[in-house]
Amino acid sequence: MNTLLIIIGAPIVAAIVATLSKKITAIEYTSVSAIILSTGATLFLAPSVAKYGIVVFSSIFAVDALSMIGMLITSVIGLAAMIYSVGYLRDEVKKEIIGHSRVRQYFVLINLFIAAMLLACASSNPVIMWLAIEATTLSTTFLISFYNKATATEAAWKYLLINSLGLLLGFFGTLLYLTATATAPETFSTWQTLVANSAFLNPDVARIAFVFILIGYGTKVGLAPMHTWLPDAHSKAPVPISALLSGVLLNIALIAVLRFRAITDATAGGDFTQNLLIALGLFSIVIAACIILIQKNYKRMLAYSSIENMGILALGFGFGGVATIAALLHMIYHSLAKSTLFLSSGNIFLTYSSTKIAKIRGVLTSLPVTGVVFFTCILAIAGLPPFGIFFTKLYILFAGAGAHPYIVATALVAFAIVFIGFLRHATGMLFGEPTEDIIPNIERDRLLIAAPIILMTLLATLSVYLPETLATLLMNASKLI
Amino acid sequence: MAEFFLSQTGFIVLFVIFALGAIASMIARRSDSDANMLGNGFAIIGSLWGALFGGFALISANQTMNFAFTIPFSPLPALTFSVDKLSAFFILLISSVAFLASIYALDYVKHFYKKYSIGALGFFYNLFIASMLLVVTSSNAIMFLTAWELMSLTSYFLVVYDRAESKNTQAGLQYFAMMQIGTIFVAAVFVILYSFTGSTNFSEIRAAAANIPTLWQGIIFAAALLGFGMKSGIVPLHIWLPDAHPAAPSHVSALMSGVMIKTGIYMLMRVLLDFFQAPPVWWGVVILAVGAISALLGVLYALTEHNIKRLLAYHSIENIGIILLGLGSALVFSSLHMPALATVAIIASLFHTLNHAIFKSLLFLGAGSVISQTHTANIEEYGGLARTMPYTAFFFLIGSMAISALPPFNGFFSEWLTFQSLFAGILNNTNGMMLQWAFLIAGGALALTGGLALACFVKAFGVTFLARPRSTHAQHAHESGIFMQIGMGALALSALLLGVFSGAVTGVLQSVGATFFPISSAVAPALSANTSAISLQNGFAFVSGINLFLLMLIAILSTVIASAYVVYRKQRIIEGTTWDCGTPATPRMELTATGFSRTIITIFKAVLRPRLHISTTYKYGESYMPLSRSAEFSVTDIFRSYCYEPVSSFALGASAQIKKIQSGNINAYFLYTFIALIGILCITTL
Amino acid sequence: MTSTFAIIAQLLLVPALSPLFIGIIRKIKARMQNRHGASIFQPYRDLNKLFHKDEIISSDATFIFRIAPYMVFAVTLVVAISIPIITTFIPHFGTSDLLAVMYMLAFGTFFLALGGIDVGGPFGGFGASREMTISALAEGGLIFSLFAVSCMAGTTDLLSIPHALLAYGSTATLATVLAFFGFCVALLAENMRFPFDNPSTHLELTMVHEAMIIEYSGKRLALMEWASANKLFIFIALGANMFFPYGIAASADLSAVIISLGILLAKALLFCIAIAVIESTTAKLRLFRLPDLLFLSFIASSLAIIFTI
Amino acid sequence: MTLSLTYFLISLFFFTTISMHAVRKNAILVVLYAVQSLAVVLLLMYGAWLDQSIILSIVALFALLVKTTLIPRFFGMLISKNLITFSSSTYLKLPITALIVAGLAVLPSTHVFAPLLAIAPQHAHEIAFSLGAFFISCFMLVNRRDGMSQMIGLLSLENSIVAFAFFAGLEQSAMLQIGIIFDVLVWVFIATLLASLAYKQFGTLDTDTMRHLTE
Repeated sequence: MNTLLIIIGAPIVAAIVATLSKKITAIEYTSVSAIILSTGATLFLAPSVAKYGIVVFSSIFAVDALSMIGMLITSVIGLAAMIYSVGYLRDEVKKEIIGHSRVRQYFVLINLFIAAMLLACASSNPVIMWLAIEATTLSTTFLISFYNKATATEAAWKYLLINSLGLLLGFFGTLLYLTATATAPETFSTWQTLVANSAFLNPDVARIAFVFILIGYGTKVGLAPMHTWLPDAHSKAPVPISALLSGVLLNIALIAVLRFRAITDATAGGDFTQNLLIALGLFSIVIAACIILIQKNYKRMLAYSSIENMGILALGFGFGGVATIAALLHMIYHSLAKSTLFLSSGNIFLTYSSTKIAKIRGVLTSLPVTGVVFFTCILAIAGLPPFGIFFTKLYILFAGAGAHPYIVATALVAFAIVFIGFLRHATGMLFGEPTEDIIPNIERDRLLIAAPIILMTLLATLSVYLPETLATLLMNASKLI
Repeated sequence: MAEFFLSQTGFIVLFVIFALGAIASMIARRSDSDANMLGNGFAIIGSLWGALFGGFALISANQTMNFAFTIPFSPLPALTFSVDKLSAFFILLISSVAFLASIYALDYVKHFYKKYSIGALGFFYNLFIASMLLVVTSSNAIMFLTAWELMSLTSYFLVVYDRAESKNTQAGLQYFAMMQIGTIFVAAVFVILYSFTGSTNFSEIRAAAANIPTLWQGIIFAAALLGFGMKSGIVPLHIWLPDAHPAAPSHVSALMSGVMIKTGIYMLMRVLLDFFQAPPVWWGVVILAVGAISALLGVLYALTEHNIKRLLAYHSIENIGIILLGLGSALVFSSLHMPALATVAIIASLFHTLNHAIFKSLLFLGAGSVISQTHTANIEEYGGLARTMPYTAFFFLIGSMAISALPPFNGFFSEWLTFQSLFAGILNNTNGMMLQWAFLIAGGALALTGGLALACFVKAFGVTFLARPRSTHAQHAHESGIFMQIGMGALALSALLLGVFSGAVTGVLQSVGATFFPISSAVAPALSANTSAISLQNGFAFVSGINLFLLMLIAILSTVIASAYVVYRKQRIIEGTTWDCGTPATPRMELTATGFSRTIITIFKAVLRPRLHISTTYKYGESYMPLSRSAEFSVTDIFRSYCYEPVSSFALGASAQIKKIQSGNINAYFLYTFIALIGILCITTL
Repeated sequence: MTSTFAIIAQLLLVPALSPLFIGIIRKIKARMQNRHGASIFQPYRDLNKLFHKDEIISSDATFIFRIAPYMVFAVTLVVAISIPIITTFIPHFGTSDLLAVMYMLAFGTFFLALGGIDVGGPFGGFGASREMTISALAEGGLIFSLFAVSCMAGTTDLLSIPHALLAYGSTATLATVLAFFGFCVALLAENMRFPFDNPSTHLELTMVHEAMIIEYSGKRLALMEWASANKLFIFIALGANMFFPYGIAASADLSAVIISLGILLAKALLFCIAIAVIESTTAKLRLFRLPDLLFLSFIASSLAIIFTI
Repeated sequence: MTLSLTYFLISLFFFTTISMHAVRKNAILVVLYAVQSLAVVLLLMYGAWLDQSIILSIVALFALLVKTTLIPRFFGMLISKNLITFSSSTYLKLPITALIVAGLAVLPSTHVFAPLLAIAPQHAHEIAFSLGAFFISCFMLVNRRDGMSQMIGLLSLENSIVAFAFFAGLEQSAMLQIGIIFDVLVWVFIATLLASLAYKQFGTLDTDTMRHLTE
């Protein structure tokens, strides 16, 4: 229990400190050390989860392999985003774009956000998880409207309302699942008891419930056609928040869907959820691919890429079998690559003060390190070796080829379109000569360089080698889905 | 010795050398000359190692060598490799060209010093060579796709290396985008194979491929042709090639044009001939048609070019066409159960692959040598370089003769074999008129191609190296460095030796062909080769490289000696000016490349659709007293304007329609969710 | 021993006789134009004179200009011992393949054109351009017309074709006629005769072959002229022996060889008359009409192949 | 008696939900929401009385406090501070809206939702009513362009879920219920804050003006 308390408690403490303290430096240090502590504790917890399959802390908190993967992603990317936030906000304050009170507000909310995500992973009760995910929505609303511009408010409004609708649908679905354990209302239902009691669940109810879950949590995941909030929110939020939204939050919502899927499959058979996941996954991939091709804003381009990758994950989990492990791996790789991209795009934004692709020229010249990192991750996320996304995509496609040849063919075409879109925009941004009116020497700030490089190195390493603990976790997690 | 190279260690060392080269040049990136020495040095050692490896594997008694490596807990695919005779041939091909190109590069990259990172060049260059070697040795689908993509990736970075010009980055974009479209089909090939055979392992695919339903076999064929053809640059999938190859540094162009596009051919052979033992006849006919069209259009577009590297790139398309003519014949013969003839055809194809690699690299290196001196790729600005750069000129001349299939150079012998396999197809009337017509048309296309290629290289060599310089750069050119000369000279010598000893070479290639068509003792081999000659079908045709060479040499020497010493030797040679009709001859009076090929372009105007744009400026307003008049004669690739542009504008238009989903109206967004919910509920309970 | 003799005979015969045919054609043309005309031995005298003259070489020219004549001339010699002229009983060096011969001739054309470009004058350039255009388009017809007879003979070895054809009999006359038509067109094109080129003109607008060698003088000009005479003779011999192989010596027997030589001379004379008649009665075609003729030759040859197989 | 009380409350709930579609004045909308919440809270109290559970009555009282007092106050402040008396127009005209609402009201009775009605067969009608209210609330989000109406639509959606859970017997433990109610409170707080921010920047809560992000 203590470990979990450190993991989730540390960011909450940091949030409280940020509320009370007046010194920005103190807030920065507390926040960073809290997330370091939390990450350390998560890493410490990982081997035992890998060893025992599940570590139960109380009636409502238990960490199994799937939760552990979610928590690892959250804490590692949370760490990088927090380090980057410090540098990023210092720069924004220096430019007098924001004041000190907003910095404090930022750190309060980001810590709460991270804590909520960790909580969502660690809770074994569906309703608590729902509350935690709801808390992520509430904590990020004002982070999205952080810049206080009309468009930012618009994005936040859409984010709040659409996600609330989605989460209410998801809540309705969750309630329907609880019919399985409705005989004993006073005990807390956990994922484990729900799967065990799935025989009591009426298959027809389970199907309806899963549709509500898929549409509801699918909104949060960003599956088309419920994805509409996602590009708006990602493009308007400060980049560390975009990185967390894209790299972590979407995955956690997806993990929720997968939990319910396991219950549904146990009673209603696998075909139903499989077809739904494949259909929505493919639709997301196609929609995102087409829009990426003609995107004009690089942050929105990255956001659509998240939609595409969530589609790939849905496709992979839909195909099942080998594709499940591949999809889990893809989740990790995508989180790392996408966060790196958002963080490095932050440097581009700080230098060029614009998110329009057309206004960015010569990044390789003006920001050599960022440019290389950005380009590398663009290629990684577009699915080129030696980065893992290439392999996971291939494994997913190969696994699905026998049963769903046309879906695989469509996905292949969509991947090529995404790639062309990415490369087209990257070519425009990276090459050539930079314009005159840029702010130079952004890269002198080590914090702004370190975070993306750490994540990219991690991505590259995990692409060729998986630590044994992680490999075991992946194997165990794939059995839970 | 041979065992050591062919051991697992020998195989891994090969890649370790390139990896070290990549890392070392990256580490040494602060010093340009160190990075150059390390990057190219390791590439030289590595490719020498590869050449030895390939050579030993080619002559080794082992038909197939398998290598497998395991990394625990890795998301990587199974690292299984297999080197059979075909792979060995391609390893040798890649390594030898890479070896000479790297030697050349030692001097060539000097003109990038202080402009771009030499470390990055060395990094990608080493990885590029290594990835090509991986492509031809991988023995499972995922590993192969990985290598295939790595090859595209590394070559992309080499294409955009000279990134200051947006032309190059655009060429890189187009290249990489088209490669990725090609990858759709390549992946489709293996995905389909996997779904029917249940394996990604080549040997298991091979064992089970015959059971795939005919329809899906056809789809695999189409996908393979599109996917691998995209890499090879067959018409109409070629438009990336004339843009990308010129953009890369010349030693890389040499590798791309000489070797990289051949990996597509390698895979076509692997999939069509190796996986499917008895392909349907129509596959071969389609390949023949594609080959004929590529060869003809390739050379026609080459004639229209006056950028030397684009010209050479179009010739690569032409030569890929010729290689495909051999491959197509092999497929047809194979499906007609004529292993002897199929062997001849595949040898023709392989031999031309080898030869094209040699002379095309030579020509690109020569072009690079010229460009490094004149700083332009426009041949209209060259002229008279044979005087200032005699070695380059001489080597380029040999390359031109080899690519024009003039005896006794290597190009002739592979073209001869290709002709002979087409002839065999024409003569063989077991499968009806249609097939004979196909071979006949292919033969006609090849004959026409040969003639046009000759014309094109008269233009390329003549306008570049002969007569007066047309620009100051050309006037002040100097002979390039010693390493560049060594690189070119060795390739030129290879072009000659491969021709002279074509008999021996085809003998070795026969062992490669035997992997596809194991000829039983009952069937007499159609080709008997010894060191001195190639002989086909019991004397149907017979050609001897060494005799051709010796007779021509003797004839030339005796003509020279006779006319110089025997006939009469007291004449003087006076140097004078060219007959100028009274006006001093200037560079403006010389033949231009455009002028040279205009006749041919006009003859083929139905295909090439040239445009002549004349603009006149007048002294006093309108239509009196013209001040100056300029004419622009241009040819654009019809596939670009009638095929690619409509498709891309359609894709962009369709995407713009789809983007309207993101209307900005939150009520619409609620509606999407609501409809998705109700819709799915209704559909799933129906 | 006899075969060595045959080789030397052929090797000497080609350069020795080739100027004669040029002289004969010129003589016939002159007669048809109601002129007296020079002696049929005039070309020999021209060559002799050129060999003794000084040379002027353009200061713009590179080494290509200097070596081209030797190359052009030498390949005709190699071709001379690779094809049956008076006898088929010469050793098979492996150079007598149909394609080998065609590409050796192309080798000569290549250097001829380069030599034309090398001096940097406007004439040489456009001459080379036209020459390469015509020969590129003629190549298909040429190869296919000879391949048509190869089909009948069952070999592409030119030395073996005549006998195989004689054994084959005359069942494929239509095919032979078609192929022969194709070959004749190619012959006229490759040797720059009417209607492709006027060998006796020096008018800027029309000349092709003469434009390329316009800067040559002295010894090198002599080699160039001689080489083109050789080439014409080689083509005539090919036409005579490949399509109408009657009378060619089947062995190195001296009497047979002499008879064969007589028959060859007779057949060659017919060719010369035909060429001269064509040159006297037709007009030179416009450059852009030539492709039609050449494609016709290609189609005729292809048809011949189709009829044969 | 028991049947008629719950039936009455759910009918009241259902009709307030429908009437929200007809109302143009924001204040009345808030009142309707309060009435709707009251119906739900009464249901909860009735449930607590049936179970004789004190803790459930506390939950119900907390719900009463939040949903009928605090939330309407928040909205009242929003209305008075920004002077938004009337909500902006709807996309569909009233007759068509009525038609669709009617369609959505019968939707739960189709075979699609039969398994849900079968969860508690004795309350099938009530479940159908709450499901109908659920869809009608969803439709409010689709049809109304006004930020205020959208917030109330979402809250009404939440109320219908609570009603559904009550009839289907899926009530959660008291702790979780309090958590959910607290969550609703925080949500309303944040939403009204954001709404006034939006009003400041856009000068209206008409979401039709929020159409800048269209790429």
